[in-house]
Amino acid sequence: MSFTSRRNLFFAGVLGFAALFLWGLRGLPDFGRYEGVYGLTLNKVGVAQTHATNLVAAVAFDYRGFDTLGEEFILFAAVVGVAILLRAHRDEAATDDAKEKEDEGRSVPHTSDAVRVLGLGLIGPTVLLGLYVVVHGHLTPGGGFSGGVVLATAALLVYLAGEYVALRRVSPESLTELAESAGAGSYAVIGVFGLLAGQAFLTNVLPLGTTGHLNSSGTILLINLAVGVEVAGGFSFILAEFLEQTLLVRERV
Amino acid sequence: MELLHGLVLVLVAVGGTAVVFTRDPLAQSMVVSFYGILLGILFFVFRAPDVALSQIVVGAVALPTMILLALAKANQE
Amino acid sequence: MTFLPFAIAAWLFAVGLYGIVTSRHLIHLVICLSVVQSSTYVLLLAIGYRTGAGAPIFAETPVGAPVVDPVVQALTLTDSVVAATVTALLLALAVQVHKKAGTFDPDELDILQG
Amino acid sequence: MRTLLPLAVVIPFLAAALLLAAPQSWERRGFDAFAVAAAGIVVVISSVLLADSTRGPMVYWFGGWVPEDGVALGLAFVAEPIALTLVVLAAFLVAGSLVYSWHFFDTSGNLFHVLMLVFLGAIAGFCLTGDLFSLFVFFELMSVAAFSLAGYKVEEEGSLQGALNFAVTNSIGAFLILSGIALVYGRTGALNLAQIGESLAEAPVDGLVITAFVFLIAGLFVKAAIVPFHFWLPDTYAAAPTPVCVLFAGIFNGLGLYAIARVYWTMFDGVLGAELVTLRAIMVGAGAVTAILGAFMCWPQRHIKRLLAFSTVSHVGMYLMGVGLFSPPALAGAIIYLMTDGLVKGSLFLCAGILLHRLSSVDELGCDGKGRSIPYTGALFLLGGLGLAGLPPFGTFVGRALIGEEAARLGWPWLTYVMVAASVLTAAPVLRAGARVFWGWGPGADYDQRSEAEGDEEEPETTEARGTTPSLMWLSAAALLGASLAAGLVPDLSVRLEPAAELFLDRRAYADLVLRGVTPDEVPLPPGAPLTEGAVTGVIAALAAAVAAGMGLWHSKLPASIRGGISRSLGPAFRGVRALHSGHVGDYVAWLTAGVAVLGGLMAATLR
Repeated sequence: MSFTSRRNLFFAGVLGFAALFLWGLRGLPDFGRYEGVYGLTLNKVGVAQTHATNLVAAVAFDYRGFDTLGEEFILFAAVVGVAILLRAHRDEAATDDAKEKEDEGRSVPHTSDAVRVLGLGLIGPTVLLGLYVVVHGHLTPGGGFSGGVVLATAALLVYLAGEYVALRRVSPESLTELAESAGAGSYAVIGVFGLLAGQAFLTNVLPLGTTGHLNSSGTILLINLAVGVEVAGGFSFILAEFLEQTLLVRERV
Repeated sequence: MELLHGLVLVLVAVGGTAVVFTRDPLAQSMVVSFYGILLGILFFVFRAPDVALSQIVVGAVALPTMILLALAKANQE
Repeated sequence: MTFLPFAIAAWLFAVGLYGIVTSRHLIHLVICLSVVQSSTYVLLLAIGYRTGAGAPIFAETPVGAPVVDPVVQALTLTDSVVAATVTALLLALAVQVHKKAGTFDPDELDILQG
Repeated sequence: MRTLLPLAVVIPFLAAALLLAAPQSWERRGFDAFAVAAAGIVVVISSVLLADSTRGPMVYWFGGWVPEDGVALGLAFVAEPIALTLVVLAAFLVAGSLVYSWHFFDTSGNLFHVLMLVFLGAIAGFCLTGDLFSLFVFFELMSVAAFSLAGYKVEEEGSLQGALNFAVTNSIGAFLILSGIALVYGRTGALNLAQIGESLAEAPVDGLVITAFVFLIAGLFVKAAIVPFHFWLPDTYAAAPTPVCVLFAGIFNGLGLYAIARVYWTMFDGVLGAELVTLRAIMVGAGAVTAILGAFMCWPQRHIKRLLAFSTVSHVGMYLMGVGLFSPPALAGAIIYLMTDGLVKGSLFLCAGILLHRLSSVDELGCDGKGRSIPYTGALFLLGGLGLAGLPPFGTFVGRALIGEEAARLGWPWLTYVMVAASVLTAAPVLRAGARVFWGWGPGADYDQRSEAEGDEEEPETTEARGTTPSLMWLSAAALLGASLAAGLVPDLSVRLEPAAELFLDRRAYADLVLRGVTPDEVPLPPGAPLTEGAVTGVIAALAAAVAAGMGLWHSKLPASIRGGISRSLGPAFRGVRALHSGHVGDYVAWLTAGVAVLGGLMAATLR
């Protein structure tokens, strides 16, 4: 189809689509007046049942923990997909000029000293922040998902500081890959705890501890850690793979 | 419905539109980062600090970075 | 006015689709896809919002105080992070297509006709 | 028994995680054996569960969160025969394609196996879940694993573009589903299917219900590849690695339709049930259009995998007719058809893979007569073509006959003709290609003057010596075909699934089971009736397909008047429809948007 006919088809379609969508949205309760029974019930019983003060974490990692396991594996599959696409690419390029192989010969983009110092200085606090966000996920906003990404940005900072070779040393692919599979795998293993205790899969069988304390909420805390490991591993793996791509090109120019 | 809600919502709508109409991907990666922050603010005023936090780290940092890296590859070929 | 958040979710969905349909650059297209996705988050969180209620975090809020719906937040929280990796997958695909076809323009990718 | 249920998902997941962590120094055979073993375990588990579920369905609450006062706090798996049948089929196909890929090319070590296992786990979760959002999560997971698998051949431009079109359209489908879920959650405050159904049934139909229904259906139509949401499918399947095609054509699309049936019968039957006749017309209409258009597109294809891809589109349309008749025998027929036809198509894809292995091409004209050296593969391929036509005792004829009989009972006897026509039109080009490639029949060159580049030399997928066919390759093709034949020989196959289908369609019994733990009354197995008419139809269809294939082969021998008439009357239509399949992702998304609008318009006009 030509650009114009495609756009015209789309305009005709999207008018109907928007009308339908808006018609459907009008059936929702007014903004701010929501009284869904699921959420209201959990608001009442959630903290008492799970000993987690962050109810969102309780929902994500306990009540609906199996969903989140599925989400974890979406991340897992996407990262494996990126690996397939970009790794093969790199192998190909590496054979193109077999001479300048491997890390050492790879030129590192020049970075100014100020950026280097800033980047290096930020690494420590970023790692700490990431860890803090991960381990307090059952108490306050955060948790393995956002904390994991923060940890992955620490790896990015290493690169920004111009220390790409260092990045390879700090998080070589095998390690990030291992973190990824360990994170996803241990989530499933935590679920098996329930089976071993003669209960349903993903039952929170560990001692729940005192609400509000760091060591509380049983498996929610552990799952948060597993998710943190997987997300950090997955994101740094993706970033490293993309970096590898650009570096390869740079070196060939 | 507070005024703050309306304001942030309109900003998000404008931001999303700007992302779409920024046809150059390099510029778009900057706009999308800004859009990520706007969404984070919106989620914060929607009383969803968890989502806001992850939206900001993902939308404003991780996603634009990935776009830049993908483009870096293309531009240099 | 109480309809505004929902209308904006619909707008984001539609405008993102427009971007995809008219896109001349695969990376631009992938980013437009993430705009469509953000529409679903705005919609879910807007649905779960309750006027005057707090966040569903009981670290300081006493149990029993009115809070917004925690379920939509749990759904969005996990999905938003995971979706970023799916976007990375799409970007990697786009980069590979570019490498093989030498272009990011969908109009010039024509080997799959008929 | 109870404990086995989550394991159908957890075992492939854990196996995938372990495989990824396994050192690359492992022998390649280690990965192969490990993955096949994991898939085999799922075959066993799901078969045991299936046998058990025929004695009564079972509900499993993750985390031990049983519902309180009819409010589900956690997530449930619902084990009933139809879902478990699909899990068994998926596990069998995954195991089969992993065996086939024993000799498959090897660029990334274990990653292929990892994704196949994740894909299997996702299918199991998708089939078994009783929760709307989980359905979405496992839909996404299945799709993401599928995008990666589709783009696995990174050296091929077609494969990459196909994967990209696939990923973009299916992601939009997922967002439609998620928006639909949001609407439903806004109305009902529930995510459990049974609970949503009870809540929706309390109020009359309105815009929200219709929009949510349309969004969910449209999203699932994208996955199932119903016209006009189907454009991504041929692009993807024509270029995806062969073992992956087996899964795609064998089960992936069918699952979209399964989910439509699930979603309708648990959630919407209470509120939309009064308008069932209208809904039936819309669904069957969409199915018929898909069946005909897909079949129409088969004929001009010379790339054999693309030909098989379009036949998949056509057959999905036929499954949709079965699902869309909204009655137990038709649903049972659809499931039987989906299984037996999926097995045949899987086998055909594997034969195409062998062709690619031996001849480095799957171009019908380019391979003219070159397949004479592999007669066994040829025999399998041609038999598969007859299976597509529904020749007894292939199980395909049973599924088609059940759907046809039920349609006639509901006042649509013409549906049988549509299905037979589509079967003939999809089987004929397969037979034509098979006879030309494996037997060298027909004059090759003047058949078609178009010198298209499509289907020329392709990257082989295998690393072994090209002069022989590894026995595991054609054995797995034979196993799939044999399974489809054997299914047709199961006594009273036509009624076996009927009690399960009755249960599947009973919204109240489902809600009682899930929310209140009430086990439904057992539905007795109805007496089996011979499908004589369906068998005769199957023979006629196979004959017609053979005749049509002959006409395709010796096209030039036909009288000029007939040839001219055909090309004048059908030529422009062929060209027009082919031109729509442009490979342009923007086009596809424009069609998708228009499709949602049309579907929404139809439903809004009739269901209100």
